Amino acid sequence: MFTIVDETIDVGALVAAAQRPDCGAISTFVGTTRIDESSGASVEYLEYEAYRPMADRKLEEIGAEIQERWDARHVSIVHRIGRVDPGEASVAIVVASPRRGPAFEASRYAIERIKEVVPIWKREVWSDGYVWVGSQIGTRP
Amino acid sequence: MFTIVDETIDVGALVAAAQRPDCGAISTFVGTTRIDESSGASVEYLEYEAYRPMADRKLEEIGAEIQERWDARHVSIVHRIGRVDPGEASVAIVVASPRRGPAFEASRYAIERIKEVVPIWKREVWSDGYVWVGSQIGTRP
Amino acid sequence: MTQKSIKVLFFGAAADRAGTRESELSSEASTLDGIWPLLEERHPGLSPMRNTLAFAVNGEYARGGDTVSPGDEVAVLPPVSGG
Amino acid sequence: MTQKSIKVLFFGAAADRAGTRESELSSEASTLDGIWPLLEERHPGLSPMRNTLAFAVNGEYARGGDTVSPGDEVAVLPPVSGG
Repeated sequence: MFTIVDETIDVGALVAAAQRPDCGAISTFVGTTRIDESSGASVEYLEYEAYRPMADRKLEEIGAEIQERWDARHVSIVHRIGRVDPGEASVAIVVASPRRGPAFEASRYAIERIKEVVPIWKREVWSDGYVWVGSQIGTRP
Repeated sequence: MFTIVDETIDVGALVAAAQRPDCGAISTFVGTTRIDESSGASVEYLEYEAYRPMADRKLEEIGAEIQERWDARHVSIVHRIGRVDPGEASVAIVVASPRRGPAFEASRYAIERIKEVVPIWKREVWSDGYVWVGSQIGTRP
Repeated sequence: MTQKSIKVLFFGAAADRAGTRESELSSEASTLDGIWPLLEERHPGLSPMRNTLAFAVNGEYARGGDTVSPGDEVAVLPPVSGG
Repeated sequence: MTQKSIKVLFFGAAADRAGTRESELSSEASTLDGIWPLLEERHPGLSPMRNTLAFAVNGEYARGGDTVSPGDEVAVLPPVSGG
């Protein structure tokens, strides 16, 4: 499953769907909203937007790349958009493989590729405005 | 949390417990019972046993090793014993870190260390007997 | 004769700088490089971002020399930051 | 005077080969290497496994020269296969 959602990601259900008798390993990566308290003032939440359906298709392409490179029998990637509060999951990647090496490598690959090619953007929303991550453009004073 | 259980592992709950506002990455590894169909006859299930409380303590030590080596803010390891059916989880490792690199590395480290030092043993149970994995000793004809 | 237009979508910081999320260009068949001056003229706030932007035509990444025709959808993409 | 014994636990394939999961040795203070002949005599099926076995004393890995005293718990551990 490769999809973009605007609500909480059910990681347990994604892992359950990946459990297969022909696989011995499931590597899951969950990206969560991190608040860097060291920056003094504090980010209240992140807000994601996507260019759909291109973003959906790019997630599917990453899944296909993984199936070409590794013996991955199940791959799912779910990315959330809209407001994501601190500690909440913005993305979940689940890869099942017969063996653990390929499972780890493929899930790591997926998150790196997401950050390279999937047309999704996040902005940090502060009490005094927002900043687009990566562009450093926003409304903060 | 570092624990040995004799029932289904609730991976979703373990991930939820790892979500923290100061972390942006959660890497989860789930080991599942894999049936290698190529071996002709087929394994019906795995049966795990542990030397407790040494095994519990070794899981805790692996958690401490991880906290020493990486910036891991949350580590949990749950290993199941008793009968584990095909596709079911025998072990779950969850590591939360501010950044994804350490999260991936630490969860990979945990499963490698478990396989090296934690006094847990599994046997493959076939229709015609069993075999202790690693020792190749059992009751099969 | 009806003249179809080129639809242009802006995302993230590019939408902020363009001051809109969507625009229509009346242009003959051209290239991405060919329509950029039209976009810049209409949305001058985009100029400083030029070097950071990527583009898609009809939902696939495209380069400056790639063709854009009336009826196409062009997307103006700042550096992605998903995950 | 009561003589405490050494408690010996067997796991996995070692329990199969010993024919039991637990045994008591009446021995003076000794070492793991020192009590091995007693274990082998009582559980000859263990002999072929000798090179694959690890040992714990009171729940911590121990080596052949490490001391074993009456009251201790010794565990006979085949190659672990958790995960």
